[in-house]
Amino acid sequence: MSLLDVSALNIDFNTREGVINAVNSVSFTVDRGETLGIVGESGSGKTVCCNALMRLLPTPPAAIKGRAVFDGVDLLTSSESRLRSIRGRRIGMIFQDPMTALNPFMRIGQQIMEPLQLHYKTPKELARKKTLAILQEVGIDKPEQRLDCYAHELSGGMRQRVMIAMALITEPDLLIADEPTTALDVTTQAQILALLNELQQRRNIAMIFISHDLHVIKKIATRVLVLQKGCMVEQGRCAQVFAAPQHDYTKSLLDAIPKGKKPTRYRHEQPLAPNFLSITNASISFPAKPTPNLAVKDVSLSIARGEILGLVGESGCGKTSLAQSLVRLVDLEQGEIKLKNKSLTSLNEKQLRLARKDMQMIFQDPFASLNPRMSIFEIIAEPLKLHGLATTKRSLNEKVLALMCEVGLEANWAHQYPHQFSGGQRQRVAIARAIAVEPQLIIADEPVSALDVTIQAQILKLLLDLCWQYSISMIFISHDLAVVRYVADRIAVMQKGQIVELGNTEALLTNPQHSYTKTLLAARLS
Amino acid sequence: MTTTQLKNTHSNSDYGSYSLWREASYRLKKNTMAMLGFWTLLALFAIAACTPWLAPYAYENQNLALGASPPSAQHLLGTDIHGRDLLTRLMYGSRVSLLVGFAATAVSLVIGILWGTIAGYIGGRIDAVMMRIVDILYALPFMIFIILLMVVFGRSFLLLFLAIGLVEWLTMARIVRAQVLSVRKQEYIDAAIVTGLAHWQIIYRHVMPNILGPVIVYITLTIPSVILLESFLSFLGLGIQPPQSSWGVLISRGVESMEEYPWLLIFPGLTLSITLFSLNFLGDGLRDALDPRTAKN
Amino acid sequence: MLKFFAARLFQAIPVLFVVITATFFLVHSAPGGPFDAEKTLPAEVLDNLNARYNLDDPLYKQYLSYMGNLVQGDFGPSFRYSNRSVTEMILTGLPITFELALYAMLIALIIGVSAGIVASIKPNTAQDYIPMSLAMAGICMPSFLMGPLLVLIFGISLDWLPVSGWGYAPGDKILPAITLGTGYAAYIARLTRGGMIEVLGQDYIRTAKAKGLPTPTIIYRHALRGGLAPVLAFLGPAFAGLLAGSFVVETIFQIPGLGRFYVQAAFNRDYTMILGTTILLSTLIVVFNILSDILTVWLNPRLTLKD
Amino acid sequence: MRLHNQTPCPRKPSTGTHLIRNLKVQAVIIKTLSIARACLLLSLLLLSLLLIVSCDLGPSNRATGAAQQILHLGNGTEPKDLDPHIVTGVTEHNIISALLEGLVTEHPRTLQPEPGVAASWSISEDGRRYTFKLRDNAYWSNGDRVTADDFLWSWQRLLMPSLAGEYAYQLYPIVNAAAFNKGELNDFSQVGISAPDPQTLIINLAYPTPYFLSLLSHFSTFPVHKNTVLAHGKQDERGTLWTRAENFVGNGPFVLKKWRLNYLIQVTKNPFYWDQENVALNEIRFYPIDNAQTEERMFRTSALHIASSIPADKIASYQQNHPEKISINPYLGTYYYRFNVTRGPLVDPRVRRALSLAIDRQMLVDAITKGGQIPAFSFTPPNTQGYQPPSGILRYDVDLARQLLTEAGFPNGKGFPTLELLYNTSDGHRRIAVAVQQMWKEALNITITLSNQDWKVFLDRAQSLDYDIARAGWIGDYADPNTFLDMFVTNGGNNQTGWSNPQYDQLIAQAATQADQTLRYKNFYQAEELLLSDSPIMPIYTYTRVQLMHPEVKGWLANILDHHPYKYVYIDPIAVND
Repeated sequence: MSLLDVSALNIDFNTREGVINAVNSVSFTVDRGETLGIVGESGSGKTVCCNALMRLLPTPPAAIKGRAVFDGVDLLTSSESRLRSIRGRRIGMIFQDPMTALNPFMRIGQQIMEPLQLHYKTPKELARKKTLAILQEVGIDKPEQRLDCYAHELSGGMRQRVMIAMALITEPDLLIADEPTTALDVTTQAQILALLNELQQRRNIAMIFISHDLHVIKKIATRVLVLQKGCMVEQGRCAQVFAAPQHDYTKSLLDAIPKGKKPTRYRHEQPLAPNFLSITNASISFPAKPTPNLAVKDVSLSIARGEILGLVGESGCGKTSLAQSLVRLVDLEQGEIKLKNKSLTSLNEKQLRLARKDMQMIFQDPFASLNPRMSIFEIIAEPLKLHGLATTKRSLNEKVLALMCEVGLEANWAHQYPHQFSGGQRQRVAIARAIAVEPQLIIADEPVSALDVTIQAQILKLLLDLCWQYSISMIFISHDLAVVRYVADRIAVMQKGQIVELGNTEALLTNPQHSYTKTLLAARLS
Repeated sequence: MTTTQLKNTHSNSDYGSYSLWREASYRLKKNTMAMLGFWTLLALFAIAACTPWLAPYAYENQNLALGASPPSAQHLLGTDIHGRDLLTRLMYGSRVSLLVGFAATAVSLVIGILWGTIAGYIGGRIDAVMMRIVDILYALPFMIFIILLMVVFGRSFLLLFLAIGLVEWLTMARIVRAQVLSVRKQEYIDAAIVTGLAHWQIIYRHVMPNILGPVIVYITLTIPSVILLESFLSFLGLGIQPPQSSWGVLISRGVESMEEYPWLLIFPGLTLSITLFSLNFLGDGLRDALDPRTAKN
Repeated sequence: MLKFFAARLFQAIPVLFVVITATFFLVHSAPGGPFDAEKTLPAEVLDNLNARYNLDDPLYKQYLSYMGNLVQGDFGPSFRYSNRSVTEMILTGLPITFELALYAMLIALIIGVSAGIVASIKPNTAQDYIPMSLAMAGICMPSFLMGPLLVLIFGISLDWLPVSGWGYAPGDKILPAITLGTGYAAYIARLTRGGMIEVLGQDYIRTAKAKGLPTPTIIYRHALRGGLAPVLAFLGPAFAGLLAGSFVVETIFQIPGLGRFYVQAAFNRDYTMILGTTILLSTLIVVFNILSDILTVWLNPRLTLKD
Repeated sequence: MRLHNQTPCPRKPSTGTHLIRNLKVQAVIIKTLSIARACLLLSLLLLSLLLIVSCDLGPSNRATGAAQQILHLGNGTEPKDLDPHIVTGVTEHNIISALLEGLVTEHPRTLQPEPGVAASWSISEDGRRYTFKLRDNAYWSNGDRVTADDFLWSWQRLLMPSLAGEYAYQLYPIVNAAAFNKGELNDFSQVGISAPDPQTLIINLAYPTPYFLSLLSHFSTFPVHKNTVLAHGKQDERGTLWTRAENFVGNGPFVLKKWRLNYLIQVTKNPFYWDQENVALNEIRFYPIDNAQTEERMFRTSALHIASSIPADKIASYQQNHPEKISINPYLGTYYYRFNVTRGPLVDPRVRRALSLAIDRQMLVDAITKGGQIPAFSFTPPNTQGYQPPSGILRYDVDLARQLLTEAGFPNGKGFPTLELLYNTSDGHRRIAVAVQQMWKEALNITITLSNQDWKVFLDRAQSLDYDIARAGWIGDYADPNTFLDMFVTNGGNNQTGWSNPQYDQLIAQAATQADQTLRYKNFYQAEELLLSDSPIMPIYTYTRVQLMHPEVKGWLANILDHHPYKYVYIDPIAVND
């Protein structure tokens, strides 16, 4: 008998619009010592499924049917107290975003030992000792010092390690990991995966690993379950599924992984203007005590018309500050930025507003960058009206619809609000807004990092198409080398506010010079 | 994916008209409690407006010999110590109270939103100075201020709005500022800047709609407190003068004789409570309606 | 923290200065002097009185001498209670009002926070609507109504509690504290509910559930600190408001607190007393706002004190 | 069964000791409590706390008062000070009369002069020379003797211009007192007071003043203890600390024990008082209560023996349910409206008289004030020390009022401008104003607007004649028509109507020097006739004292000045029946 036996799991949500079926008759088993990978696009029901196992879904609106027998106990029907004695004690759980999943108000030591104290009434001293040990085990150095830290004082990787430690401290039989690496840097991602693998083998626990990233699943899972719109489409041993996918959906998932070179493109015979945008000796600092914090140090770059420049680096390396300075959201401390040989840095407020017609920005977080109280139509129409590109109601209507069509949004969504869309759709709205004013330069700040792989590919393709079609120059910022490789003509690698390497995409990736570039490459492509 | 293809299908529908407000009113109409509140308030306003034709008696008519009499067939809600019909006085009082409550709140709203938005949006030194001015006005002795207002400008209804508005806008400004500060940090404000919007456009189109929620809730709390504040100012002599009445005045008179003539307290109190609850339901409904995100649950 | 405190207090100096100056000229320009009485004083007597309190000097001179004394910590004599100094009167009234405000705040917190938590656990159900309607009733019920009502019920009908006084008979502090506290309880309930609903929707609450924690523990250990943030921000100004707004309750319950002094002083044109209480109250507003800021930061490790 | 074994349940009681099990059970109970239940528990806790506290309310003030002869009194507002030469109010009088005693005291009912510090006195034929013999057993509360010199020094203090004593004019009948007080004379020895020996005080009056003895029972003429005053400041210094409980030295039946600002003044029996064996009360506690509602509630819950005021709405219910606890007595005061005779239609005496005739005073006192007030048709209250004011000039006569108004050029109120009625912020004044406003409207068809103002603003406007009609009230300082009628002499400080009549001035001046009481009263009568027919004022009612008193308080007798010498007051424990 398997450790966990889920059969015919069915989850409905009762909403005002009616019943929405989130998970439809899903069955699987997990045994000790094995890892089940659950893979699928966002919205495919992976997370709902696992939350339902732990009864973390509020009912109503959710209605859960089926059986989920864990070691003889049906998790779905057991009493609340029985369930609590299993949660955290026999089943540990790791969540996607350690920043929000950790209590910001509690020291991490306290949080880690909480399950111990709760389930085993472990005395404080002993709990502390065990906590130190497990912190060590998950690879946190100087654990004594970390005990009294708060979540925000740790890096993303460390936070995820803390989450893992917290889930493992009671030595559970089953670990459910819900996209544990999605919010992390490539390098950190690799470390965490290795850690989970090692821990699982050492402790011989069962694990359910959820991800939308097939790379990751491939690395960690023994068996894989593919979900599409709440339905199981394929299940099997990992190697088998990856080698010979049976279902079309699985195939499309595998295909979506951006791999290899940039696709062929319409070629301009030659770049229209070689020094379309130039940045010289730019430095940016933020006020901090005792010395100002230099975010960007003496950076010089230039881009030709129609060129796409990839800007790569870990989070906190200054890419975003640099991008924001280009659109003057942040002022330069030193240096100059010229667009078409006109200095942007010396423009006054009014000139700047006019100049902004030529350069637009796409932000990382499609959830935060759209005003929640404006309909899609209003969001896209705003720049059109502002820059006088549509004077009559009719022409405005037409233009907005054309733009929506161009970025692949259905016209009858126009009166809906951002929250009603998925991340990919939102990013399309943001792109439509950016290209509405027919800009010559787009600054895309991690435009796909919050999106699923399949969606990523679509958005990237869309961006490329648009850039080629309208000869738009683009600065494409990302921490993901695979993504950058797919879009960029040239790549600039940034570390600690400086550009450490700059070169043509393929040349740089095949033959990296700087050691930092090499680490980046190793983390991603290994 | 060509534009022409889409044009044919959709060019007739005008998506621009789907504004937040239209959506909100649609959502509001589906909220029963909010609509109940809305219709109750509307009814109160209608009664207030038509009082001269509806009122059973003239509001200043006294019958001293009758004195304070409990509710009866002639006087449905009883009479006060001057023998005046309480129902009539409540109806006339609603004209004053609703006008003062809503108008003075509107004054405070306008000043408070302007002040708070400017301070919160610009930030830095200007914010500090503006908020210190608010602190100073908070600290000044209110009563002396009112007495002086009265002496310098005399008694007038307009002054009453002004005095109340001038007091109430302080808190409003603080709430608005705090909201603006948090909205200001959102990425969509950056997006709006990059689009090329001028600051006033950003404030008007992007900041304002997103601070409305807490402001509306605060308004629903302010209106009843303004209605009561009016009775205090009238007591000091700034507000209305007898034989005129208002709900606040009727309630504070009612408290004085609550043991002897309880109906003088119960009916005005009930009226104010109904208004308050209606306002509250309408306010909560409006807040939800104005937030597209809450529409789903 | 001390540095922050000092810096903020330093910032408050110009505010206080403007408040004092404005109040000084405001009270002196209000009609009627401290010695006006129903029986008109003979002109000579009035002149003598004015001379005694330097009211015959030009206003700017009075202002300068007042400020001069103030800098030395002298608030001057009361114009009405001729054998009392303003400092002495404040020192008798303030501790009482402070105590009253403290109890009221405690009651408001206990009632408000628990009602808010109850409501937030199951939003939009009867468990939410009932406490929140009560909260609305609390907001709408002015203390001039709440006080007499409580007195009639608990003091007179049931004969459980004294109807007046402060520290004179056992239990005489209960009704005034409840009267003053209920209005604030209602606000706190609303704030708590809002904050808790927000926090209970956060991911880390899900984490806590996944650990197997029972609901009360989740509420107390994980949700409360975050959920009470809006309440904390409200506490500072609210406490200052309680101090300044205790007049009605003090009158109803015959409590010799600062609130009564303040209002009486305004009616009596007791210039020095008005100024003294205004200075005190505005200082308290400043101090409590700072304390509330510090408390917020102290309870939220993600924030740091910045001036 | 198998399930149970497989899932070790930590809550299953182990084989540990009983104590541990109990602890565990407790932990379980606490943890399984839902929040809602916890809140319920909390509120129960609060409620039980309330109950615990309330169980121990202890005996009421009334009960302890009866057992220990302690009188609890509601006493209006907080006294400004307790210096008899500085203060002016009734609340201060109530306390000072317990602490100090003048040459003469009053009979508790008739208010006739009785021996106080002075054991006896003689008055010269022409009524201008008073010789007082001080009793030899009059002591200060520190044991010092009370001497004639104390009075000399105290009266000098009262008259010193730099003290700015507001009641200094009480001594103006004395030769040169007015001149000294106004600073025209600096030598006090020229003032007509002398003390040939420590037990004799001779006073020379400038003109015969039949009510002079009653002035001497007014607190402004009480002596103060010279050394105590000087220990805390100069003779003419205001607001020194000598009046504090820890410093005060007096010669009255009680001594000041405690003075808690805005809360309580406590006085205890003075063992050095000459008549101390006749003082029954051990202690009096004065509570300054500025809210009538609160005061009535304190009275009802037996926290007070006597409440000085009562909300008008409660009078009827007390009269019905507790007639033994409420007393209504005439009071030497008149509630009236002033007309500004320098403004608009009010210049015309016919208009003023019309207004005065058009109001139904009986209805006002019955329906509005409800305190048994007497409708006033004259300014001086009826039977003021035997003086009967003219009657018949004023009455309730709407027809005559209309006729007068027509004669004045406003037939049926036509063309009558809108006048403003000014009153100071108070519920009682508002009620009367509202009723009067409507009476004028109905009787004369004229429109009056009401305007209430803060007390100080009101005074300011009244004094500068910045009003049309203003509410006023006057309480006599002593029982004599003069305290009312000398107000309306030309430019009198309390005239405040702009009215002036030389004939009236002359009659009042004549009365002042008139030794013969009958002739004097005749002068007053003629003057009042002028006043009433010219109507610069509109008397409304004669005040009454409405007072709540528990029946066990004895010796608290009614009189028109509402003076209650405390040495006659006692509490009869047998009468406590509550």
